[in-house]
Amino acid sequence: MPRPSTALAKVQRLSIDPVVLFFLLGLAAGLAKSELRLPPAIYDFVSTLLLLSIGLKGGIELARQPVLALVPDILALILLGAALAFLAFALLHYVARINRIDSAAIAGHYGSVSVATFAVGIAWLQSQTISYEAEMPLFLVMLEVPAIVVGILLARGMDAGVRWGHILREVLLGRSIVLLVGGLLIGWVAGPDGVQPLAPLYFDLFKGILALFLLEMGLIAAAQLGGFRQHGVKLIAFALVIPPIFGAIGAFAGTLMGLSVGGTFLLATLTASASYIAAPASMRSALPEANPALSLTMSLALTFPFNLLVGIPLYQTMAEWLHR
Amino acid sequence: MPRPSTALAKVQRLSIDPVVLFFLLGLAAGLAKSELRLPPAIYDFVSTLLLLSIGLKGGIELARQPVLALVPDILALILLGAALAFLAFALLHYVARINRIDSAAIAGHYGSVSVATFAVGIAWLQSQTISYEAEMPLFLVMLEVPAIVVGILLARGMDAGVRWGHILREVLLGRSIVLLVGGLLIGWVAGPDGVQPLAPLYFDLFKGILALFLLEMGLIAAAQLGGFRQHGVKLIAFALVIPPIFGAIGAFAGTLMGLSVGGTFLLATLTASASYIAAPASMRSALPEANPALSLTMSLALTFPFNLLVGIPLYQTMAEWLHR
Amino acid sequence: MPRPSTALAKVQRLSIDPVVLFFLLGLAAGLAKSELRLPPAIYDFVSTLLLLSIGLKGGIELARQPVLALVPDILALILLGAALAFLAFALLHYVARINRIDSAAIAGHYGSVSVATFAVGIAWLQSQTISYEAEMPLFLVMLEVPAIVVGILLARGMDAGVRWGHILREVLLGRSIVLLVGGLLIGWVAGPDGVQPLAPLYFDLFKGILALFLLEMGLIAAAQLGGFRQHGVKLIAFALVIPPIFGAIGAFAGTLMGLSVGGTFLLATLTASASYIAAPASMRSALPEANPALSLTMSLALTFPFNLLVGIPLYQTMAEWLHR
Amino acid sequence: MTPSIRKLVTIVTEAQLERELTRDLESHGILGYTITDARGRGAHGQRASSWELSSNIRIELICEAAHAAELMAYLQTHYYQHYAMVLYAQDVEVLRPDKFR
Amino acid sequence: MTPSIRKLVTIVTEAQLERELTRDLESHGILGYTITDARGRGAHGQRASSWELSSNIRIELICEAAHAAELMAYLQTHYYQHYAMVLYAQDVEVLRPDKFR
Amino acid sequence: MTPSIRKLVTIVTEAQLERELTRDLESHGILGYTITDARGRGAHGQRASSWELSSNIRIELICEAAHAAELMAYLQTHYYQHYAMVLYAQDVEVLRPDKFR
Ligand SMILES: Nc1ncnc2c1ncn2[C@@H]1O[C@H](COP(=O)(O)O)[C@@H](O)[C@H]1O
Ligand SMILES: Nc1ncnc2c1ncn2[C@@H]1O[C@H](COP(=O)(O)O)[C@@H](O)[C@H]1O
Ligand SMILES: Nc1ncnc2c1ncn2[C@@H]1O[C@H](COP(=O)(O)O)[C@@H](O)[C@H]1O
Ligand code: NA
Ligand code: NA
Ligand code: NA
Repeated sequence: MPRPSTALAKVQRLSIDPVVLFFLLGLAAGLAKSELRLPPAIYDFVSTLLLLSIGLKGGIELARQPVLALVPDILALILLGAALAFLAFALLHYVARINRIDSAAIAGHYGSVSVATFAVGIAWLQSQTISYEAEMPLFLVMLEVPAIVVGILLARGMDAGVRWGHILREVLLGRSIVLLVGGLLIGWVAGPDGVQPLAPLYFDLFKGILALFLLEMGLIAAAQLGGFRQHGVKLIAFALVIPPIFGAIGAFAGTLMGLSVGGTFLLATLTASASYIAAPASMRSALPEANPALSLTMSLALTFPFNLLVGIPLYQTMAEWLHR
Repeated sequence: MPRPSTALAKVQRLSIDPVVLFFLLGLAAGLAKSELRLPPAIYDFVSTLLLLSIGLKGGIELARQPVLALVPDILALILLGAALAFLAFALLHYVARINRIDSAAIAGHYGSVSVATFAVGIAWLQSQTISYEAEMPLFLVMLEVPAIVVGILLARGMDAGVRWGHILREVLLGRSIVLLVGGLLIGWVAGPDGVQPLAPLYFDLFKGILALFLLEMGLIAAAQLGGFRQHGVKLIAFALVIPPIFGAIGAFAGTLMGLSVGGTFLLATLTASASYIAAPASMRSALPEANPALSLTMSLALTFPFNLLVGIPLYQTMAEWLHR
Repeated sequence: MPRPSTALAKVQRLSIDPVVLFFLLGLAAGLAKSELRLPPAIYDFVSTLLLLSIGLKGGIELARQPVLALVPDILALILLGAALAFLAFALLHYVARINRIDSAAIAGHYGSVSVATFAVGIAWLQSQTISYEAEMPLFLVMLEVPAIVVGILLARGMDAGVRWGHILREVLLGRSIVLLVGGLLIGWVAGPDGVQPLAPLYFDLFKGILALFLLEMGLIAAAQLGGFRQHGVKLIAFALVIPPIFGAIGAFAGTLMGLSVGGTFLLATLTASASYIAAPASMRSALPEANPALSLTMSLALTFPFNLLVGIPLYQTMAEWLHR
Repeated sequence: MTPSIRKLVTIVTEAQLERELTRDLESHGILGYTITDARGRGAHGQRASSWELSSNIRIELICEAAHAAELMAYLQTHYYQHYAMVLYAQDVEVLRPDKFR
Repeated sequence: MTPSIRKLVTIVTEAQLERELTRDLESHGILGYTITDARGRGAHGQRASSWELSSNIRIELICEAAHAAELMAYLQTHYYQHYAMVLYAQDVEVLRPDKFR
Repeated sequence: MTPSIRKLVTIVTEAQLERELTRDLESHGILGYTITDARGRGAHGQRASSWELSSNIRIELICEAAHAAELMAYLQTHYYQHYAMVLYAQDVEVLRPDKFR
């Protein structure tokens, strides 16, 4: 393990990962009201490639190991996701005194995870050639759903009016989970050799595509930043303070689960991230009276950039420290 | 030549080509009514790349040989396409007793060919490193048109009202033929060295792009499957029985024409496939009273998956058997 | 330096660069009224990749050298762009007797530059493995703006009504400059090693993506050719005679500035090219009474193809001749 | 062929409501509608990104006036309060009135 | 500047008819129209895929009432029976009536 | 809930005017509008390429009749002469008239 000062040096050297610079370019262009705007079809194309890439990569690794052995980890992650949502709710509702519905909706976002942050975490590990557990993409899927369910439960209680079947169906059949799980299954069935001919598109281009995706995320985040004025200082603080806390919890959980440094780092990155696709869509249909601008601005315009710029190097330091 | 049992083993091992798994993913997502939907622009982008790839690949090979020598083969293929359309019509109208107009329209689809099936056939050969004749993409173009003309003739007779000039113009200037023939010509003029710098996009990414395309085809096929109820059992049977028959005819013709195993296999794959781009568009404007749902459901939702899952390994066995 | 006859031989051998063939394919398809049409999202995707590629490539080279040393060159280029606009205006207004407003608008287009022509120039050098100065993409940006300002000045004089702040903001925050300069900055900050993982998308695919872009440019140019009838012979002549003249001026300037053969060639290619993105957009908002069909048809449907087919080999000969 | 009069109802709302809303329309007996992608601005701010969560759709449907009134009342009750939505109706002339109920 | 009244005709139909239909419009003397891409549902089922063969376009054109009636009759005769098509007309106020014949 | 009447103004114009035009709308107190991408043909020829400089947008906005008249007059003065633009207005029934001023 490198000594803290070395780790710090590494942080400074690496924190200018070029994919993050694309995010900053998008953010700057958006804030400067540049005419730059990428059409929705490009967003769909690029995110489809990323989700399939992550899924395939995980799948071909899963093909190398017994999958049943993962069941305990998966159960642990479901509990972790739910627990993080409860914790977020408690902080928002009882400490920050935000109303119940908005607290519950935001808690669902922060207990859930962001695929884009995960992708940047993977790119980060790749550029340092640090390896990580094959099952991480599967873990991502497992962490995505429970917090959303907890968020809705916290708002509605056991209210008979909640169409659980409908809501779960929408989440599980949403674009991102279908592509991630589809990629996982294909990679798993086809195995490393079968996926080999697909590598030029799905693996070699990964970082370039991620850069383009982050450019778009920067533009989208800039558009969300307009919503700031309506936010109290409390919510802004929450969006910046929660990531390191949840990241530490994730790093701790990863170490307990026996993950490697790379896996621990990725789990921390996941827990520290906030959903901006699955959670908003579900909350919008299950808790329409929650204010979507609050949670979107927080997760996209604050937590996401925070994780990119500050969080990711920090979670690596945490993971390395815990694995000393 | 491998013994039948070896061929069978190969079939089982290979029939899980990952690109086919992408088709199944799209089909499953579509049938499960997942929110996954790829915007039209992605379909256009991906199919443009595929068509140009196939054309370029053929073109650089054509550059290596005297083109005039192909004239007899081309004439033979024009006859073959027309003959298959007549045969399909006879089966549909006289055996299955489908009305004249619909029989003629469907016959036009089945005498013509599907580029996507051809692309999967090429990927299939590539993964076994079996070579094939350079002129196959040219043959594809030659097989595309005659059956459409025969289909219209069978419906309309020598009716003066048919705007032949207009119809032929629309087919020949359709997206797919322009891109295929354009790619062929560019590859032919530029030659292997000239096309070399384009290889990373058009050749290395070929299978990855094909996978994405098949994901979309799966979604589209799932949407077509809704049309099933209006189909008689007769048409469903036709869509599943014709491919192996036409495939066998194609394999036989390829062997007579002196093609290699790879070329024979590709010709069988072509004859066994049914058009779902050029033919539907032409029939829609020349025979508007034909029911487009019939032929589209048959070619897209039945024949296409049949060929991907069952046909392609079968046609390879046929080709190998005929070349013993 | 090769003797003229050798240079000519080289011209003939190379002038069938396959990317140019894609332009001709698009042009032919458009003129034949083919159904081929690429959706706007593809145009945006492909041009985004190209602009980022050019920017990144320049940026990583800039990272290797002191940037301050470029200040004199940059000032020289600003003067050059302005001077070319004045010269074009003089020819159009006083020689060809075109009205003041249209002369000024067209002068703005021809003093400014075309990124697509520049990209073809880069591809042209790559295929001959001729190197060029890293700062060329920066020079491109510097040449883009001054002529537009001069064009507006020539039409409006020092009229208080011109919203200069607004116009400059629109040009500088336009899509193409944001992506080019953004790419430059990212490449500069990240350096060659940082950009390395992005190479498969932004560098290896460059020529393939350029081919696709030129296919679209061909389709767009074909659509513009319809505007021909309204043009006098004078404007057509101008569109074909100016490029070699301005190219010679650029080659001369490049040689004076001490650029290499490759850099001189690229500067000639830039000065010979006419803007069809930044200039039309700016002229449309600053000089709405100028006829946009005139300048667009000239720059897109005449000057652009002229440069691709005739100009580029010619400017190379000029650059080589001047560097004897 | 004298044209008959029907109501054209236009709904501009959040793109992510598409599936739910079309199911609702169908369960209200609306058998035909046309959807286009849109962007815009309104009380809920700018809705114009490359991103489904903040883009709009525009749904048009033609039906009988009474049916339209009922549908608009339903949409207003169920969606207005919590979603970005604009709703308006017009008379249009159609040639085959039986097609639009 | 009192506005004049013209007819706005809207056609929703199969995307692949675009070329043929615009040629038809032009040969009927229609010199202006606006097209948007659309998807939808109607008597011919769901038309909403990423695929030209099952997607729609929406054409709008403004012209004089008599011209509109003639055009609608023509479209009905030539396309209604075999193609997915919906057609309706409305009065609109325009400022430069001479632009819309 | 008896519906009130407001004006629906539709503007079809060059895509590159989007930013300028929406700024203009906002400075005229128009707080809501809907934009779709379009292509078309008119006095300025075919505007239908994959290219922003020759494609169109279609802007719809609902407001009070007086406001609409004033806006249309402004647009006509400022844009008609030099830009491809078509403008028309219709009455529409809305449920929450206070939303559309
Ligand atoms: N006055 C208006 N005229 C036309 N479209 C509007 C108007 N107000 C709102 N819209 C559209 O309806 C969407 C939702 O409106 P709102 O609920 O007011 O945010 C906006 O994003 C616009 O696309
Ligand atoms: N009642 C309706 N209101 C609005 N649009 C309709 C209606 N019925 C059909 N359409 C549109 O017109 C297209 C063709 O309709 P149809 O011929 O009924 O299948 C559909 O795909 C819809 O986009
Ligand atoms: N009569 C019309 N009906 C509907 N749209 C039109 C009409 N005339 C023009 N347009 C649209 O308005 C745009 C600009 O029109 P123009 O200024 O006449 O070139 C065209 O590109 C069309 O999209
Ligand atoms: Na989280
Ligand atoms: Na066939
Ligand atoms: Na120039």
